[in-house]
Amino acid sequence: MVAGPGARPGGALTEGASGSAPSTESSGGPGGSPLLELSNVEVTYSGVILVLKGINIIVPERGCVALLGPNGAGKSTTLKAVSGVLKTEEGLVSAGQVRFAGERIDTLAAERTVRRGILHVMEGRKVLEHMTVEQNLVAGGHLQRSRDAKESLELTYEYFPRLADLRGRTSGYLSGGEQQMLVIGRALMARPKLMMIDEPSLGLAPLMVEEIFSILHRLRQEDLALVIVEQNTAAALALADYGYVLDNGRIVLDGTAESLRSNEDIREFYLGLGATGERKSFRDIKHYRRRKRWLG
Amino acid sequence: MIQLIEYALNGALLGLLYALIAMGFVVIYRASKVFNFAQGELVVVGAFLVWFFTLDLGLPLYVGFALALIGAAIFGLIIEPLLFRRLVGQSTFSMVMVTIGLLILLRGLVLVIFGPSVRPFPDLISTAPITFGDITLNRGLAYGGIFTILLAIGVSLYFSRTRPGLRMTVVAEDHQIAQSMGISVRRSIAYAWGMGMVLSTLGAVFYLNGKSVTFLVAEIGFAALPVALLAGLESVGGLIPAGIIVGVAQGLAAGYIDPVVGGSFSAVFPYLVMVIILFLRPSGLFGWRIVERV
Amino acid sequence: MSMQPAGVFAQSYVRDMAIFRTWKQGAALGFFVLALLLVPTILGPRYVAIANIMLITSVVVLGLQITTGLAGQVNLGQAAFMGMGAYTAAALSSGQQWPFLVTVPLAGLVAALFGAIFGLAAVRIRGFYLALTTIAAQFIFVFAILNLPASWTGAAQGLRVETASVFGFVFNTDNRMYFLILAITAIMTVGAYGIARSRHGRAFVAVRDDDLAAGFTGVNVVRAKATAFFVGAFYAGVGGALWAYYIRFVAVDQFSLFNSVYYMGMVIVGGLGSMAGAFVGVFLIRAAQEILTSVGPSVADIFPALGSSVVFASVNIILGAAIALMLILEPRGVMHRFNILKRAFRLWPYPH
Amino acid sequence: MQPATASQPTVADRVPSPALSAEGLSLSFGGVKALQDVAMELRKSELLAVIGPNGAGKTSLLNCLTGFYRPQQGRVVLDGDKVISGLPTHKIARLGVSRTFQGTHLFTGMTVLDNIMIGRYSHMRTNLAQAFLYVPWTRREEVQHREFVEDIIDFLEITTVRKRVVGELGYGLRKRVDLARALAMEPSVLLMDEPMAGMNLEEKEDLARFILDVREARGIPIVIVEHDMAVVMDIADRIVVLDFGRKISEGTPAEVSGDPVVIKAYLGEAH
Amino acid sequence: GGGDEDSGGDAGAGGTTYNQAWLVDFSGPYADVYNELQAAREATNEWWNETVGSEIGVQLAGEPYDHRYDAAQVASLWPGILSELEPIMAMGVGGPDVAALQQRLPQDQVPLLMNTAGYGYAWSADQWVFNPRATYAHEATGFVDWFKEDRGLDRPVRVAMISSEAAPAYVDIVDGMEAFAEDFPDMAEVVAVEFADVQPAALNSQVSRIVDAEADVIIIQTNTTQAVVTKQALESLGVEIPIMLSSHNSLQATGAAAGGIEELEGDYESYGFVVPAAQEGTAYDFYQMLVEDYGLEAEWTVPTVQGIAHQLYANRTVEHAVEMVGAENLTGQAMYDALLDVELTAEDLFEFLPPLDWTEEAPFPTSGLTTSIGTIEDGEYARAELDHEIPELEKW
Ligand SMILES: Nc1ncnc2c1ncn2[C@@H]1O[C@H](COP(=O)(O)OP(=O)(O)OP(=O)(O)O)[C@@H](O)[C@H]1O
Ligand SMILES: Nc1ncnc2c1ncn2[C@@H]1O[C@H](COP(=O)(O)OP(=O)(O)OP(=O)(O)O)[C@@H](O)[C@H]1O
Ligand SMILES: CC(C)C[C@H](N)C(=O)O
Ligand SMILES: [Mg+2]
Ligand SMILES: [Mg+2]
Repeated sequence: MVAGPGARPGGALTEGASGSAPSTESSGGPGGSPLLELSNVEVTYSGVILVLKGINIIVPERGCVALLGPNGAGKSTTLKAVSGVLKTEEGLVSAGQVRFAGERIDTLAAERTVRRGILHVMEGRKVLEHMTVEQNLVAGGHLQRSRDAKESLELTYEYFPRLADLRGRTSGYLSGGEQQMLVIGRALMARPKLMMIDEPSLGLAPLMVEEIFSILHRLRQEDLALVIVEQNTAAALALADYGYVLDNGRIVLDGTAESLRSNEDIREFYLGLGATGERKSFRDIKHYRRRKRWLG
Repeated sequence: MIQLIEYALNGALLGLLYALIAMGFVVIYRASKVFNFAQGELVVVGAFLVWFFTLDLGLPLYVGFALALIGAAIFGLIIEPLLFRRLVGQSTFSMVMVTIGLLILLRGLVLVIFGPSVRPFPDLISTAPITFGDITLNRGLAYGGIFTILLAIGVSLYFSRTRPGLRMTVVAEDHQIAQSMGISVRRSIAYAWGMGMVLSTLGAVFYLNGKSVTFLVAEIGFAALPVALLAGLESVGGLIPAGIIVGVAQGLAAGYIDPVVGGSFSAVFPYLVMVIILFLRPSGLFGWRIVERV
Repeated sequence: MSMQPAGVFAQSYVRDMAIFRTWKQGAALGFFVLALLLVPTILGPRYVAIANIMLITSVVVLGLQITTGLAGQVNLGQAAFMGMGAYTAAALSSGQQWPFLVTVPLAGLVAALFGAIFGLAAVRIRGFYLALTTIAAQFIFVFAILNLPASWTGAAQGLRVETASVFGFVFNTDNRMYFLILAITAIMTVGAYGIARSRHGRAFVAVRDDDLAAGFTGVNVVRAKATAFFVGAFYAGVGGALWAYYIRFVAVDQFSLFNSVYYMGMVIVGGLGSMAGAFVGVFLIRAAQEILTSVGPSVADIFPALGSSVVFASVNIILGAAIALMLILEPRGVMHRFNILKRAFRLWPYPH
Repeated sequence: MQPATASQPTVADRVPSPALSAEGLSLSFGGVKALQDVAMELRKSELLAVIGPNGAGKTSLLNCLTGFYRPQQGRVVLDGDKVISGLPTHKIARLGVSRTFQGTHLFTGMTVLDNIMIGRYSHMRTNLAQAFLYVPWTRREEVQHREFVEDIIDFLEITTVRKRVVGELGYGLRKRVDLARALAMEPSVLLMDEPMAGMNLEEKEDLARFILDVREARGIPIVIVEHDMAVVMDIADRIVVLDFGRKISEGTPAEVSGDPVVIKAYLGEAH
Repeated sequence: GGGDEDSGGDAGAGGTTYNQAWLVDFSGPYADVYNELQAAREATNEWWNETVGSEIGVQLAGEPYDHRYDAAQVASLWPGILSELEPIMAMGVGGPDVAALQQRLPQDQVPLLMNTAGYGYAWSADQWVFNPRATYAHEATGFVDWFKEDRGLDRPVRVAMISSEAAPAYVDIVDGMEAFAEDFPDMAEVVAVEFADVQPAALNSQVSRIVDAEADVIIIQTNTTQAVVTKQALESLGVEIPIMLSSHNSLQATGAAAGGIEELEGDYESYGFVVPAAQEGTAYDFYQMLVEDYGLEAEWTVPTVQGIAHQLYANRTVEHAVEMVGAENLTGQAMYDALLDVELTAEDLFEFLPPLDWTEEAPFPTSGLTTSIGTIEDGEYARAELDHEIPELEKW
């Protein structure tokens, strides 16, 4: 039986799991001094559509947090609420607070949060489509001194040799996966303190997925705090110290990566493992699953 | 033959003037993705500032001119907080439409502040013509032409070589991406309008040198439009060839076609040239091509 | 967007697709129509005149709502298209003595064909480039009218127009014209809704939102764009014909680029893509203009020191500021805000 | 369902004319060779997967099949005899080739329902004049096609969002609407570009089921481009592997996953 | 406003009040003209109300309406004016008024008295539009006629025209001149017609064509800017060809915009009312009186003259109408009849306008037309000719 990476338990990738104090209670959040803290965050779109209904999330310094959950749960919205991009989509943090390094940031404009060191890689492969790959990357380093920017560029090419091959290409014409590498590469150029990536593995070939995650592991070694939204739950929980499961705008489950990996529901619905630990074939699923509604 | 050369040369100079006015558009578009319908009005404001600081206040010409440029820059900078601040993040389309409001508003403001009279415009450049043998050229336009070429090179370099230029380019690509990269869309828009106003004022100087100014001068905005499109809305450098093409075409049409058809075909001709070239190159000579990818 | 009133569950697709889904909505429409019919009786002639101009403008703006609002093709040639219609109606009514009921659709058709040319330019040209190409329509229109044989177009002289008459009934007063214009506006409005919710309307929106994907779903994109221009210009042409019959004189300078810009403004203020928004936009901007021009003299009387020239020039300031302000406060147009409010009201008190 | 047993494609297998086939496709952009002499065929009611590293040319291949890219060489044949390469996309779509997109290309300003109704566009006949008057016949046609679309909505379980504007939906739901729109076209061939991307496991399972059902219930042959190997290996009948624009391998899942060339280029040594 | 609610007016302090609608261009292309023009109308009206009106039991109230020189704006304003103001007459100022109203006035029964010259395209019988001047083309041909005499030419005057296609009226002027040249080949020959932008950046090519065509005079009746730019082109080509201007781009206005009236040495203007060159004479005295007694804030310029002339003519006609129907019974119809019937002398009009005689055949007097010509001589504004007779033109 051929197993795709989606089914592979984190084993090979666990070396990054940090030693931050694990908390088994689902309300505790990860330990360590908080770098980012969302408390009771509510988000409304267009002034009427309540999408996040009181979210509490803590990301410690150098920590890594994974957000899981079904489509439409509000994962991307959570990231947008932190980075301030929400404001450009008629969204509003209508209650609660977002704090970064102790200061409130929910009222800041998106570009200001970046200057404080938060970088949000949005979903949808948002490349600067008329610019070349290299121009995209250089633009990504626009806040750094030019020597540092040059260094970062070298480093990025080292991380993504493929991008070096493509440096002169107009980014709008790249393939989906190539664009995905580019947006992550561009984010690295900014050398943020906290990076939030929406579905890093989206559209990447299996080898590239491994690449990306090993890059993320490396980054974790370098003082970078991470929030990732990821459907590749195994890889995500291998990388993260702590995870939150969102559904319908609420956090329905949270805990350390380890505790989540052993949670029965997670095993069944996110890792696709039966009680025996064996994965079922996609071909054999005869009925649509009754979607598990978390009523936390 | 001499006549042909004269038509072509005069046309080219006029085209370069259009290019300078169009540079106001392009800079604003290139740095904020806002297509500015009020470009002609900006030229009027610039022109009246020059008139005000020189002839009206009676300051020495170049002092007055310098003050006018500063005034223009300040005026450009305050447009962003007044009009665009709340719109950042909205579709650029609504920003573009706001410029229509701005157009109407500025027209009223100019009328109220400077009045409807036709005012003399100072001779910042000698009005004596330049003559080469049988050919005479308008000195203001000739100097303007040279200035426009140099300026276009400078502004292009600014966009391609400097950090602020790079940031503005990113803003022109996509406001949301720019913000998510830590680039202030607002600041970019503000600077763009500041630059646009200064360019418009310079345009006004070469346009009106030794002539007169009224709020109706705004018409030049729409006359300069084909040049901006032909160049490609993102291309500053392209304005030079585009200006020359449009100007020469118009000059020759006025010289040889208008007398035959007995109407002002030369007024339509630049648009026809523009449409034809756009058919061949849908994003102008040097504009960003639309990326079509699925 | 279209959240339904609580408790309304469509029993059939027909009901679900209807524009008016409850008897209350139907009744509201009934009252509205009744009010419109009573305008000449209740309000004075001044308002009838304003209403006439508003209705004519609405027809033109409805067309723009189709080209720009639905199909996303920014069009700054609408005034020129309107002019084509007006000239057609004028030439046919005075020169050929053709009856109103024939000239109006023909005017629409001529304008539509002129418009479709610009739609075809959309084969290659897109976005702002296309928008600005449509400005060429303006210059071509003026040049053509002035330089075509004067016996057709009157050239610089303009053309006189006969009074409209339908089956011998002559529409020679503002009040009579009101009913005629109202009737045609009603037909055009129903038509606009029809097109908007048919496969064509959907294809227009598809082309607006993503023309590549539209092609993959079987929509002939070029044709859809040309059709959008065709339909939009048809409305302009019909509006132009009404204008011709109402003013009874046409000249090129009645259809200026500035008007096209204003029409765009009305579409935006009302809300892109919303047919009701077309009316709202026309109403708000026209009303603002009317109020300002009629309040102007009184202000000048009250503050003679200002001088009437200043007062009138300020009208532009106020109008410009008002347009800008409306867009700043609600960039997606009044109808968008209205829909949000409606939705909020339905959800209240449970923001869900 | 096709037996999942291994079998080298032989001449005998090709006798029933393939639903869709491509021969000698070459496509380049300036110096970039996106496809080089690629041949493939999709048999009747087959589920064919196309895999390969990023930038291998998978999307470009679908783009050639749907007429969005015009290959410099080679041709695409539908139903064994209709040459469709060279036709514009909307004509090919009307001949029954429909697709979904990598990322999404939905009409974000329209409701879910209208997005799917667009799929019915070329099956409907109302002309402009009829639409203007909204004649009873037009209304009847709308209802009739609405019923068809509602079936698909039920099938894909998006009933609750049918009146939502697509721009407000999250990524996962959009992918489903994308599929619904393609199905509404009643395609004779369905091409899917990374349908599973951005879905969690549970959703992938559902979608895998949908895809298999589409193939089984409607007998539509499907080409699926996908990076999730677990899914591909489980549901594909055959797999074509591209790398740097060339076809480097082809065969049943078992064959391909054992092919060292594929492992090196794509799957990684761990497999 | 000062409008009355009941038709027929109401008896106020000085008598029954009637309304006049003043159309004005405060924000369109001729806004530069209308400040003074409107001030002059107001002062004149005030004078009339106090002196004449109160004697005959009539007070006239005017309301200004800004039409921005836009026919569409006039068309939408007008019905409102009708119902709100119930004017006995409208006072127009340009092409758009005529374009928008000419057709409907007979029905509305309100005469429109213009202060501008007429247009060939409005030349038709049974009009409710009245221009106290001929057409612009007439005024130009009158000038050409004078010019030929003045220069003692024994060949036709070689006329060049700079105009624009931006408004029908501009084109009409050219058409009229061409028709004139055709009818009177010994008087004029149109050697060049240049249609240019209304706000041109340069007219060098156009003017050099005119120079090549050896024109004797350049006629520019469009606007001040075209005149200024033409002057600049002439200067830069080092040629001197006189230009002829109209009332709305007069020597004074063009001079002010060009930096001094002396720049226009040897140039001309031509229009059908008094040239405000001399600061003396009956007209000037009347103006002085308005300045001193009625606070008129306007220079002694063409627009001022135009405004006074306009208002005087209108109000003198009211006097005649009162004679015809009585102070209580003024209506639009009565004004119309009075306009056709009245015979005002130059004295009645303080020499602002020559005597005029309207008939029903055209919106302007078709016989006995005259034009006055102003010029700059030795740096001074001067009257070159008063009331020069205009040759009779056929309708074009
Ligand atoms: N601009 C918007 N206006 C209104 N509703 C929105 C908007 N954007 C998102 N939503 C709604 O908010 C909810 C959460 O969306 P979000 O994109 O955060 O989900 P997600 O968890 O990231 O899902 P996915 O996995 O599909 O990306 C969804 O129900 C979506 O429909
Ligand atoms: N229109 C285009 N212009 C220029 N290059 C292109 C164009 N389309 C594709 N390419 C290039 O062709 C190559 C193949 O792209 P394609 O999108 O087909 O890859 P893919 O196999 O779908 O990759 P992914 O899995 O990342 O989506 C890429 O290198 C891409 O950059
Ligand atoms: C020459 C003319 C068009 C100008 C003048 N003000 C008029 O309209 O009568
Ligand atoms: Mg998401
Ligand atoms: Mg791809």
